[in-house]
Amino acid sequence: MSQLKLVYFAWVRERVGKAEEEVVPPASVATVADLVRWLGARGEEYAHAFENPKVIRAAIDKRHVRPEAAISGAREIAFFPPMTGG
Amino acid sequence: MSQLKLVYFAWVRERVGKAEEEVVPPASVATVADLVRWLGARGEEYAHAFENPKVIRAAIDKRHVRPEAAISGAREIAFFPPMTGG
Amino acid sequence: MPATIRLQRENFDPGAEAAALSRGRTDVGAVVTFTGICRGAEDGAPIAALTLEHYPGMAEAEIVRHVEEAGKRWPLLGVTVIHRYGRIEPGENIVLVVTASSHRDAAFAAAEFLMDYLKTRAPFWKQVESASGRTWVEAKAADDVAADRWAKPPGREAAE
Amino acid sequence: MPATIRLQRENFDPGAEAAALSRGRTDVGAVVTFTGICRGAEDGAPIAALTLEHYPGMAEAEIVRHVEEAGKRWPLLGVTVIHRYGRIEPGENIVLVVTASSHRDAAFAAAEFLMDYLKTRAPFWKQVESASGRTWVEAKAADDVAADRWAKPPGREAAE
Repeated sequence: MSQLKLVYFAWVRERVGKAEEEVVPPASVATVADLVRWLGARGEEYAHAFENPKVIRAAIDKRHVRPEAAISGAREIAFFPPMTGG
Repeated sequence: MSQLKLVYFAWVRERVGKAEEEVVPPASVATVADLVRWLGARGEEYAHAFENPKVIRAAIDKRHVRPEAAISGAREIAFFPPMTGG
Repeated sequence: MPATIRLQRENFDPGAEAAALSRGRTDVGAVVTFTGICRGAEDGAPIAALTLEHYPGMAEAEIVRHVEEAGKRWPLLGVTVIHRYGRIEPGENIVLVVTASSHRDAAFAAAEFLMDYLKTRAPFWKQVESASGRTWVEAKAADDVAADRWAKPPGREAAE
Repeated sequence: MPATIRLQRENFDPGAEAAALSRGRTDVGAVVTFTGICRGAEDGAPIAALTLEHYPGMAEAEIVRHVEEAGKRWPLLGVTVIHRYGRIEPGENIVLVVTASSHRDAAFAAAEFLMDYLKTRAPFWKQVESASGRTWVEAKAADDVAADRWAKPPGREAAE
């Protein structure tokens, strides 16, 4: 799999400890849900950020997606909590 | 029955030909509907103004009332078309 | 609840009126402003102006009553209603409703409630001035339907 | 339909933005303005400020998409959406939605639709700054319910 840009917002960003990074997930990581599981196993800070996948929202190339969305072809994937704008 | 002030608005006023007047209806005129019938018989201009009682709205002492409302004790009764403010 | 109700010939400034409802306080989280403006055409035909006639005394009383009713139905922190009368040309303001609350749902609902009632229950009548003369605007059935959605069970007021 | 969408740190003037939507034209009959303001307390506890984080690029795109959707659903003559980010103190404006139409029903519905979507779908996150530190505001189930009332049958967008 090619290189992927990940961006984090709000408390996901705070827990991961960075706003963005480049990763190269293994080929077995096919969906957003797979990516969340893979990230959660990368260390304590990730385990904390992704401990409750139900409250994690995701966007692929700046469009909302569901956990079952395929990540192939994505350039930028964002993870964040439920939105509280307006 | 004592003296009663009548006020007219919009096309009711234009048809009657005056904005207000004082009247002394007979004792048999008990309700707003009675008053409309009595006024309608007072001449051509009144007959024109009140030819379709269904579209005439009324207020007693500046509160909306239905045709069956009693007029006893009223000081001022207004007649006007359906409202078009806002 | 602070309420400002004015009937006037003069134009008004919707932004200034809305700003006044939240100035100097920090409990207001939502302000909804409705401005009704005179359009240049009525049913497709160009108009020169509208003339608004009203029933002095009753118009104020009806608006006051409905503002009080809105204050009972929703947790409002302020309401302003301004309705002009007299001659109004296309592009000019006719009516203003501003509602302030902690949260948006109450502010939106109260503003719609007040506008629906102003359209159907406040004693104002619009006359259109156009090339073909002067005609009274007819009440719209859709406005009655809009007002009816706020109706409570009967028995509260003679004509409701 | 003229649409103005701005994300900015700076404050804005709701009255000036609303006036711009009807200036110089006579087809607009109704302008609805919603202003969201930072309150001085959150769940009863005083706050010092809110800090709004957003996802640059996506926030604009999401708002553009919903403004376009509003333009398809209602006969709008203009829309302005301004959303601030950064640190905002109690009493300051946070968000503005202005909708213009010939008639009030479309203007009201579109403004509510846009606010409900901004609350639940636009990538903004509020952090509260208070005496007890900084905490992220939790999403409200009531906001999801409010947004759901506008949902169309599924299949239109991946995450709807």
